Amino acid sequence: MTSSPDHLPTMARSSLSDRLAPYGPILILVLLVVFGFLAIPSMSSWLTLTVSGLAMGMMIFIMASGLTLVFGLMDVINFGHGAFVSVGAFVGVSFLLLLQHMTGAPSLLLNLTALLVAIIGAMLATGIMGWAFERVIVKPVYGAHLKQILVTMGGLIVVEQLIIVLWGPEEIYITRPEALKGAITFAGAALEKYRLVAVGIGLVIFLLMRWILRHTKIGLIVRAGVENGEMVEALGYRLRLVFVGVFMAGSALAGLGGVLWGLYQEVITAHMGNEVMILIFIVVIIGGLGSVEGCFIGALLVGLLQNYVAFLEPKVALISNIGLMVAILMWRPMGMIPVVKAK
Amino acid sequence: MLTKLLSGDTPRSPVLAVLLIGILVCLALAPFLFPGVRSVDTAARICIFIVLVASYDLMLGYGGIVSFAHTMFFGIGAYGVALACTHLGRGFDALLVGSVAGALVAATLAFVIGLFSLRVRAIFFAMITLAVASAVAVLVSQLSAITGGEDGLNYRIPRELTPAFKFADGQILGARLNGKLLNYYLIFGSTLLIFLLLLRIVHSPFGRVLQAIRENDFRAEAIGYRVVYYRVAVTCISAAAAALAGSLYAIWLRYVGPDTTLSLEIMIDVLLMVVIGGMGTMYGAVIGATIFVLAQNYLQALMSVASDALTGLPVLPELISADRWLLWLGVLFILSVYFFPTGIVGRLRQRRR
Amino acid sequence: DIKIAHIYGKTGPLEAYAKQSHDGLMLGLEYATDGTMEIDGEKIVVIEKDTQLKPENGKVLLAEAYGDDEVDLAIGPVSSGVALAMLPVAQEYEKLLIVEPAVADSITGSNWNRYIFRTARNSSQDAVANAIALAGEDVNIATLAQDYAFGRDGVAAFKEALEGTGTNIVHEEYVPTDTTDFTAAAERIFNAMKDVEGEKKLFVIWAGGGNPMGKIQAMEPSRFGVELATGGNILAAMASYKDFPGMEGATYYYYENPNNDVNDWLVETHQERFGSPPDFFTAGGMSAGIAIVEAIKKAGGTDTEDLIAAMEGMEWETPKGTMKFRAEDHQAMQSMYHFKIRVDPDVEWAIPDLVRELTIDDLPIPIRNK
Amino acid sequence: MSHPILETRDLSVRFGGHVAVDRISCTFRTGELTAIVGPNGAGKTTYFNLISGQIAASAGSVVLNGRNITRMPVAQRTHLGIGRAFQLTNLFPNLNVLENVRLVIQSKAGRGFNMLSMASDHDDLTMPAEEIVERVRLTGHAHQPVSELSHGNQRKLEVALLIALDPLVYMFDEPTAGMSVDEAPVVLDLIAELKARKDRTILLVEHKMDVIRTLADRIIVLHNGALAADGEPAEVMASDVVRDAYMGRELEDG
Amino acid sequence: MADPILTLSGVKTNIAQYHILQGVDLDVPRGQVTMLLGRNGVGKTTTLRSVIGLWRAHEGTILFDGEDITRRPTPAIARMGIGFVPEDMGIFSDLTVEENMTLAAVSGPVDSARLDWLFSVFPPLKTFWKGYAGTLSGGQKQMLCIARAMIEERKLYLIDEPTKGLAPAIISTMARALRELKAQGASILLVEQNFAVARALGDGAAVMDDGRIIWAGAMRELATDKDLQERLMGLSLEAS
Ligand SMILES: Nc1ncnc2c1ncn2[C@@H]1O[C@H](COP(=O)(O)OP(=O)(O)OP(=O)(O)O)[C@@H](O)[C@H]1O
Ligand SMILES: Nc1ncnc2c1ncn2[C@@H]1O[C@H](COP(=O)(O)OP(=O)(O)OP(=O)(O)O)[C@@H](O)[C@H]1O
Ligand SMILES: [Mg+2]
Ligand SMILES: [Mg+2]
Repeated sequence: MTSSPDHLPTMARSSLSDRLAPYGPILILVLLVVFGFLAIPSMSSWLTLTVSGLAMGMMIFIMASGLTLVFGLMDVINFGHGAFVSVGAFVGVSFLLLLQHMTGAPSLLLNLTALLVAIIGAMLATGIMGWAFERVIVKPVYGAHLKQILVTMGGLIVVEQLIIVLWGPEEIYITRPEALKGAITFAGAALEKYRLVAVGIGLVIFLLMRWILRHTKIGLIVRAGVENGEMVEALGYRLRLVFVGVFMAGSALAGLGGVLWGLYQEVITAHMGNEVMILIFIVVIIGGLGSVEGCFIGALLVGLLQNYVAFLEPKVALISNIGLMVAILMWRPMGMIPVVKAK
Repeated sequence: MLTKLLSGDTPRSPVLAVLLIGILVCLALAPFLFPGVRSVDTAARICIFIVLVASYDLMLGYGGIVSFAHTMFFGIGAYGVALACTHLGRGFDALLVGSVAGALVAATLAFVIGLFSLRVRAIFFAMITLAVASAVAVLVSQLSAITGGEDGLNYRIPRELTPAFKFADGQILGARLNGKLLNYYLIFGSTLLIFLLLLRIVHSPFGRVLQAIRENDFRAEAIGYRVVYYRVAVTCISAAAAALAGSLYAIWLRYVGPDTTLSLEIMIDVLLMVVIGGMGTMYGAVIGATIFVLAQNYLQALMSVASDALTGLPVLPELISADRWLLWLGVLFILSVYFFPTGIVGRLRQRRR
Repeated sequence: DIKIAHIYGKTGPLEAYAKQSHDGLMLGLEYATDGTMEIDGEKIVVIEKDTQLKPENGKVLLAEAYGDDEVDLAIGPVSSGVALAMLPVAQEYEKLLIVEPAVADSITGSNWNRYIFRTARNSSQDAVANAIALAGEDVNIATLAQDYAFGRDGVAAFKEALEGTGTNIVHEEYVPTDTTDFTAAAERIFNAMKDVEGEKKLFVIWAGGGNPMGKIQAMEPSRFGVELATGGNILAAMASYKDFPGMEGATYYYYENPNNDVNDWLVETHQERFGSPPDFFTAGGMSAGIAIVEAIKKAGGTDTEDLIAAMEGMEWETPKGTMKFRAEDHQAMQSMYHFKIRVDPDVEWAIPDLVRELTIDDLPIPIRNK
Repeated sequence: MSHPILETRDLSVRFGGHVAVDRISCTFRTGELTAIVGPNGAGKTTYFNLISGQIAASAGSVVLNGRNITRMPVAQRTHLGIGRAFQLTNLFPNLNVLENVRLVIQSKAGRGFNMLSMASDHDDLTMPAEEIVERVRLTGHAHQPVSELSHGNQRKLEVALLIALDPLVYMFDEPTAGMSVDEAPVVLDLIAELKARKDRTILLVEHKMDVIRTLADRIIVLHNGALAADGEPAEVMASDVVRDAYMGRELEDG
Repeated sequence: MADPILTLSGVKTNIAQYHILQGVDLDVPRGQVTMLLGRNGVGKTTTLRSVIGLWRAHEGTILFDGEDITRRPTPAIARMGIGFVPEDMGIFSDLTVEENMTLAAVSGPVDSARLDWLFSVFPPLKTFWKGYAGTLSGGQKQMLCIARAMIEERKLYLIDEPTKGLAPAIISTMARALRELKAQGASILLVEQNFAVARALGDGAAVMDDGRIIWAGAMRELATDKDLQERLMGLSLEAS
C-alpha cells in the first residue's frame, strides 16, 4: 500500500465537434470529391479529373514524404530536397536508357522490372547522397532553421551544378516504358496507365511509412531527439546514427519520387526538383509538419483541387494551391494533422 | 559624436573597424577610385543591397521573424518608382511620389499580412509570406498591361540623373562629371542615411524589446509587451525600408522587371548576405552585401582565369570553368555558414574576447 | 581591331541554347571571313559576357561593353526579358545591338529603337508560319498556351494569321505557366471539340519546360478525332515528337531542311567540330555572324550611322537562305519550314520532313513599331 | 485587511474533456498573502494561467479592481497590475541578467516603442535594474548571460523580474523550488518585505509547509481543479482534505 | 566495504572558459543512497553530467563498475546501466506520457509489472497516459521524469533534485520508491536541497563547495552534528 492521494481529474463529456475533429481532414477530402461531382457537368470528365487528381497527389506525396519525415521528425528544413528529386530522376532515367531493350518491349512485366531496377538504383544513389549531405552539410546546423535553409540551398545549387557537369546542360527527353503509355478508357473517362502505377507505389509507401513510424521506436527516438538530444543519448540511444538513417531514408524517398516524376514529365532537367519544391512545401505545411497522414491527405487535396479548379475556372488555378494553404492554416494554424502539439 | 551617430555600436574589433572604414571609403569614392561602368554599377548595387539586407536583418536578426516576402516589398518600391515615372512623366516629383507611395504600400501590406499571420508559428509565417510573395509575382505577370508583365518596364528618370546630363566638362580621375555621377551619390547618400537610421532603431529601447521577443516571446508578453504589436511594427518598418531600397534600385537601373526585383532568388541572396555578415549585427549587412555582390559580379571572371591556367588537366577545368560559377557560389554558401556560424562580424568580435 | 560583344545567358536554365547560339555566331564569323576572322585586315575580337539571364545584368554588361570595352557593336541575348531591358542602352550609347535569338515581338515592335536589329525570328513569324501549315477549309483548331503575355500574344498572332483562311478557332485554353498536370485543360478542350465536325487540331504554343504534348497524348485525344500540332524545337526536344508521327507544323530550322551552300558548309563543319549536326539556335547565331561581317564590309567601317544605313534593307546569305533586314523595323525577314513528322528508329529524334519552304513572300509579317 | 482587489467568479477551463479548473470563485484582498496548495496537477498553475491570461477561460470571469479582465491579453493585464513568476524558469536566456531586469522596468515605463533614442542613454531604467539585481544577490552575475547561471540562480532571477515589475497582485509559483537551503531565505525575505508593505496582494503556490506556516495569512486548497478549502492557515492545515489529499504520511527516517 | 560502484578521482570539468569542477573525488558505494549536497551553483549538476558524459571531464578519471568511462560516449555509458534524471527534467513534451516511457525502456518493451508499480507510486501517470507530456503540471512532469529513469532496472541512478515541486504526499511516496529501488540492489547518487528528504533517505553524504567535495561521510553523522552543518553549509539545516 502506498499513501498516494487518489487524484481523479474531473472529466466532462466531449462535444460532437471535439470527437469529429480528428476526422476533419478526411472529411474535407470527401467533401471536395462530392463538390467536384456536383460542379462538373459531365460524369466522365469528373471521373477522369478525380482519378488523375488522386494520382497526381500520390506522386506529390512520394516526393513530399521524405521532406515531411526529415522536416517533422528532425526539424530540418531541407531546401535541398529538390536536388534529391533531380538526382533520383537522372540516375533512374540513366538506368532506363541503359535498359532500353526492356522498356521498349511491349511487355508489362519487363517494363515494370526495368522500372524497379531504375527505382532501386535511384534510391541507392540518393540514399548515399543523403548520407553525404547529412555528414557534410546538415550536421553542423541542427536546431538552427535559418542556417539549414541556407546551407541546404547551397547544397541544392552544388548538386544541380554537378548534375550539369555529369550529364550536360541539355534537357533529357525520354518516353515512358511501352506498356505504360496511353490510357485505359473506362466509362468514357481516360485513366492514364502510368498514373495507376503511381497510385500503387504511393499507397505502398504510405502504408510502409505509417507502419514503421507507429510500430518501431525510430519515430520516437527522432522526435524526442530533436527536442532534447542530450536526454535521448543519456537514455542510451545513439542518436547520430538514427538521424543519419532517417535523413538517408528521406533522401531515398525523394529519389524515388524523382524517378516517378521524371517519367511523368518525360523530360528531366537539373532544376526539375527545385521547381516542384513550392508545391511540396505547401503539401507538407498543410498536412502538418511531420505527419505522414497529413502529408498524404494534403497531397491528395492539392492534386484534386488543382484539377477541379483548372477545369472549372482556369484563371483561379493560378492561386488555388496558395489559397488552399492559407485557408487550411486559418482553420488549423498548425496544419491539418499537427504532430507537434505541446508547447 | 561619432558614437552617437553610430548609436553606440562601435565595431568592437580592429579588423572589423578597418573593413568597415575601407568599405565606406571605397563606396564614397567609387566613381573616382574605380571609374568604369561595371564597377560603379557594382558599387551602387552594394549600396542598395546594404539597405535591403539591413532592413531584412532588422526583421530577422532582431525581430526573429523569418519572412520570404522581403523581395516583394523591394519590388513594390521599385515598381512604385517605375509606375510613377511612366505615368507622371519625367521629373523628381515622380521619383519622390513613387518612393513614398511604394514605402507606404509596402508598409500597409506588411501590416495586413502581419496582423493576420504573425500569430502563427514562425515557420508557418515564413510559408505564408512565401505564398503571398508568389501570389504577388503572379499578379505582376498577369497585369501585364500595367506592369509590363515578364518583360518589365523601361522608363525615363530626370535628365539630371542620366549620363546625358553633363554638369561640368572633363573628367576627374577618370570619372565623367555627368548625371550618372549625381545618381550614384543620390544612392550612396540615401543608403548612408537609411543605414544609420536602422542602426539607431536597433539600439533603441524598441530594439531591445525586439531582442527580448526573439529570445522568448511568451515571457516578453508576460512582462507587458504586446508581442504582436511589436512584430507588426518591425515588419512594417522593415518593409518600408526594403521598399526604399527598391526605389533606389529602380532609379539606378531605369528598368524594373519581375526577375530583377521580385524573384525568390534575390530573397535567398539576401538571406545569405545576412548570414554571411552576421545576423543581428547591422554591420553584418554591410560586410555581407559587399562580399556577396562582389562575388556575384567577379567570381566568374576570377574563375575563367583559374580555368585557363588549368587547361589540359582532366575534369578540373570543367569544374572550374566560368560557366560553373554557381557551383562555387554554392560551395561558398556552405563554407560560409560552416566557418562563420555567427557571421563574419560575429566571428571578428568574438576573437577579441 | 573590330570588337564585338556577345552578351547572353551563358549560365542558368537556358545554358544549352546559349551554347548553340555562340557556336553559331563564331562559325558565322569564320564562314563570312573565309576563316581569317579579319575584315579588310582588321581582326575581329569577340568578347563574351554572361547575363546569368538577369535583365539588370544585361543592362550593365551592355553598357560596359559600349562604354568601357568600346566595342563596335553587340549581339545577344537569349531571353526576351533581358533583351527588352537592354534596348534603351543601345539608344543611350548610340551603338548597334543585334538581337539573337530572343523572339518577343515587342523588341522590333513597341520597344524598338533605331539601333536595334534582329536576325532571330519573331513570334509573329512563328505564328504565321504555323498558321499557314495548319490552315485549311473545314479545319477546326483549339489552342493551348501559357497564361501570360507571351502566350496570349502568340495565340493572337496565330489567330490573326488564320483570318480569311476558312479555318475555325474553336477554343482557346490558357493555363498557368508552371502547370504540370494537363488533365483539366485537356478535358476542357476535348469537351469543346468533341461535337465539332471536320478535321480537328490542337495547336500548342509552349515556352520552357513541362511540355504538355506527351501528357495530352497519353489521354488519347484520338478518341475524339483530335490531332496535336506544334512548332519545331531543339533536337533533344524533338525526341519526344516520336509519339506523333504525321504531325504537321512549322519550324524555324532543322538542319536537313534548307538547301543552300551556307547550310551545307554549316552541317559539315559542325559535324566535324562537335560530332553532331547543328541545332535550332546554331543557325541563328551563324546568320547573325554573317550579317555582321557583310554589314561592316558594306559600310566600309564600323561607324554606327554607316552601319545602320548599310543594314537597312540589306540582303545576305545564311544557312536559312537569303535573309533581309526590313528597313522599317530592322527585323530579318526569313524563310520558315512547314514540316511533317517522320519517325526513324535509328535517329534519336523525330524527323520533321520538309513539306514546303515558306519563303519571305509567303509570310506576311505585320510591322508593329509604329 | 482592506478592499478586495482581485476576484474570480466561477472560473473554469477545460482541456478536451478534462476540467482542469472547475468553477473557482474566490476573492483576494490588498495586503493579504494567500497560499495556494494542492496535490500535483490540482490546477494551481492553471488557475494562475487563467488569472494572468496565458490561458483563455472556458467559463467564468476574472475581475481586477472592479474591471472585468477575462478577455484581455496578457500584456494588458500586466499593465493593469497582474504580475507573475513562473514555475518552470522562463527567462531571456541569451541576454544578461541586468538586461533581463531592465526590460521589465522599461516595460513599466512604457518606453517600448521609443525608436529614436539610444537604449543605453536611459539611465533612469538602468539604475533601478541594478538595484534589484543587488537585492536578489546576483550582482556578481549581472553581466553573465542567463543560460550560464545555475538553476538556483535562475530561480532568483525569475523572482527578480517580478519584483522589478512591482504589480498590484504578485503571483509566485513555487519560487523556492530547487533553491538551496541557504539561498531560499533571500527570496522568502523579499516576499516577507512585500507583505509588510501592506499595499500589495500576494498569491503564493508552495509545497513547503514551513514556508506556508511562516508567511501565509490565508490558505486555499485546490483539489481536482475545484476549491476544496479556504481559510485560516491553522484551521485549513488541520482539515481532513489537506491531510488526506495533500500531506500524506509524514516522512519517516529510513 | 565492498568496492564502490562509481569512483570519481580528481575530476576537473570546464564549460567554455569557466573551470567549474576543480578536482572532484567521490565514491558511491554499491547498494547505497549517496546524497550530494551544497549551495546553488557549486557544481553538483556538473558532477552528474560529467559522469554520464554530457560534459567531458578534462582531467581525472571516472570508474563505473570497475571500468573507466571517462572518455566513453554518452549512449555507451547509459547502456552500462546508469539511469539519469536531469535537473531540468528533460521530458519530451511533444511525446505522450506513454511514448516517453516506451522510449525509456531501452532494451525492449515496457515490463508491465514494473509499470504497475510505477503507477502505484505516481498515479497521475496512469491518468494522463495518453496525454502529451508538455501539458502535465510541473509536479507531474517531475514524476514522469523519475518514473522514466526507473522503468528498467539500472545499476546506478543519478538523480538531480527530484523532489523539487512535488507535493509532500508525493515526496513521501517517492522516497519509498527510492528505498524500494535500493532494496532491489541499485545504487543511487542523489542531489537534494530538501534536507528532510536527504536525512530520511541518505546512507552517505558528500558536500560540495566551489567545485570540490569538501566533506564526505555518513549521512547520520551530518544529520546529527549541527556544528558540522554550520561549518559546511553556513547555516543550521534543522531550522527548516
Ligand atoms: N552552460 C554554462 N556555461 C557557463 N557556466 C555554466 C554553464 N552552466 C553552468 N555554469 C556555471 O557552473 C557553475 C556550477 O553549475 P551547476 O549547475 O553544476 O551548479 P549546481 O550545484 O547544480 O547548482 P544548483 O543547485 O543551483 O542547481 C555555476 O556557477 C554556473 O553558473
Ligand atoms: N495545456 C494543457 N492541456 C491539457 N492539459 C493541461 C494543460 N495544462 C494543464 N493541464 C492539466 O491540468 C491539470 C492541472 O495542471 P496544473 O499545472 O495547473 O497543476 P498544478 O496544480 O500547478 O500542479 P503542480 O503542483 O504539479 O505544479 C494537470 O493534470 C495537467 O495535466
Ligand atoms: Mg504548478
Ligand atoms: Mg543543479
